Amino acid sequence: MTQTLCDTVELTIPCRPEYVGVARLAVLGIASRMPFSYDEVEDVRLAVGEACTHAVERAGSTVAQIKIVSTIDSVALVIEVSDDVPADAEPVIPDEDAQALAAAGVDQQGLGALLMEILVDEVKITSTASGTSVRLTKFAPE
Amino acid sequence: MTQTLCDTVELTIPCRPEYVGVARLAVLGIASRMPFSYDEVEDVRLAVGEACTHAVERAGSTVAQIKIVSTIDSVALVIEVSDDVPADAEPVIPDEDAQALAAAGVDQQGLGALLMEILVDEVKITSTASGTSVRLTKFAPE
Amino acid sequence: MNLTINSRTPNETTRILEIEGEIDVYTSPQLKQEIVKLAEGGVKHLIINLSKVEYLDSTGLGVLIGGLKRLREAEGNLVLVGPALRILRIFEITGLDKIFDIYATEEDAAAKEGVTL
Amino acid sequence: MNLTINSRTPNETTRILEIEGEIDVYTSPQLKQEIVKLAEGGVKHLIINLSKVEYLDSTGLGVLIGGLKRLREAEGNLVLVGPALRILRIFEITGLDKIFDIYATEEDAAAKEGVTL
Ligand SMILES: Nc1ncnc2c1ncn2[C@@H]1O[C@H](COP(=O)(O)OP(=O)(O)O)[C@@H](O)[C@H]1O
Ligand SMILES: Nc1ncnc2c1ncn2[C@@H]1O[C@H](COP(=O)(O)OP(=O)(O)O)[C@@H](O)[C@H]1O
Repeated sequence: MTQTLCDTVELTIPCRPEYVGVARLAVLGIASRMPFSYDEVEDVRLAVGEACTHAVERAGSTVAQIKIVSTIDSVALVIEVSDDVPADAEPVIPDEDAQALAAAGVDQQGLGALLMEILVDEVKITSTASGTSVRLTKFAPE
Repeated sequence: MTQTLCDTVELTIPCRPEYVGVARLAVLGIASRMPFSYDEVEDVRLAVGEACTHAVERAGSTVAQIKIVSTIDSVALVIEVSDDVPADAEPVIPDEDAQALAAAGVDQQGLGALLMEILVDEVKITSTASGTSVRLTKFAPE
Repeated sequence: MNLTINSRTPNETTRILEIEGEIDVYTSPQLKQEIVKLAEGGVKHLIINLSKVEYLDSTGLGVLIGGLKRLREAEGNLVLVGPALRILRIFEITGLDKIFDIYATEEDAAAKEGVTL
Repeated sequence: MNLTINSRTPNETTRILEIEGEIDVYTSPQLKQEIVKLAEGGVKHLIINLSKVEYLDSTGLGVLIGGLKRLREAEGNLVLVGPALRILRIFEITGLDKIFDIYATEEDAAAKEGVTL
């Protein structure tokens, strides 16, 4: 196996709606370090936004943090979004919304997960008692 | 003394020129959480950019990191930019540039420091053998 | 990281909402509140102009779907106008372009929905 | 986080550089290289259009000052055109607006510097 030099960027934000935008802006800068097209950069930004949103919805009003570790090398951008929200926390989505979504044949969480699956090359979700981690991988072109 | 609730955002980037933009983008999002005007947000962004630039120039080609800790409360935004570049490292600014600047009556480092002083309300620089830390404070309006 | 909602009233049961900014987990409650308020106030046709929306996530989609369901139950409709290609793509990859009526311009939307602007 | 430099040649000893993007510690070496190359190639008048520059830091200021000194030594000049208010302010607070000639348009700059566009 050959070794690749890689750069790491770490960001920790409060697990609250108003900070998800900070993560998206940072990821915009990070993804721009890769030979991605404008659309691919946007894809990564949206996928990370969805991972953070999922954490924020599960946290509800409990105090929690989101840690976003990005690893950049010539092969891929790997972004790991981890929270410290207990894995059994249920997303705080108002009932009526969930019902409306279900009636339309979709669920919002499912939408977030679906978007991540489509927008990046690999999604790996790991839940433990102490938190959930979503690892998003987008490979460099070629 | 009254206690104020505060939020903390931590960002760690490689101490290299191409990552300063990531810090600036994140700070844009962070400063937008404060009741700052558009110009004040820009001021903070530029000040943090200067602090990072100073670290990058001192690091030269040595492997180092910059850690940016932002504390947001109702009174002020405090951003601490710390590097692990030994304090005796001299900025790597090409000689001819330094001379040209000196001839014009300015030095580039001095310019960076001057900009920080003007753009935010307080600048505190602490250097130890293990690194330099720049603490920038911008108070909320009123 | 801001959302601005600009509301116009072409007739009593129709509203045009022109949305500017980012619809995400932080801002979508604001949009939801506006839609619920209008629906409860008797609005049946909601034309949502997305041409100035730069970002839309699953919570935003959720709010739009919730509004759609509400208005269709009231025998009205919630239609979308002028999303940028990037935003349209989000509807396409989630299959929601088949659930929503999406038009290029407000005039198109009004004509097809049979409301006068 | 990109810098684009667009170069035009109104006459043999004059160049207009239209710069787009951010001039910072990452991109300013690229601008410096371009200025040095032109100065060494005999260019005496450099008109730098900053109207599409969104960000300028102390390293960018350093590069501009270096170029200014070089060209003035060659009995030429490096002048700046059309900075946004935000960028102009950086020259003002550092006092560099007194060192550089700053014009509103390329035509103004050419007229005052006595070069034909
Ligand atoms: N946006 C998301 N970010 C992280 N994890 C998610 C997200 N959406 C769903 N998950 C997790 O992925 C798993 C499957 O979710 P989902 O696709 O909603 O399941 P289902 O298809 O059964 O409704 C669950 O553990 C859920 O918590
Ligand atoms: N942009 C900067 N960021 C952080 N520290 C800086 C910056 N510029 C200067 N300093 C530090 O501040 C101190 C004074 O710098 P400077 O103002 O350049 O000194 P002088 O005015 O004597 O040239 C030095 O320790 C220098 O390393």
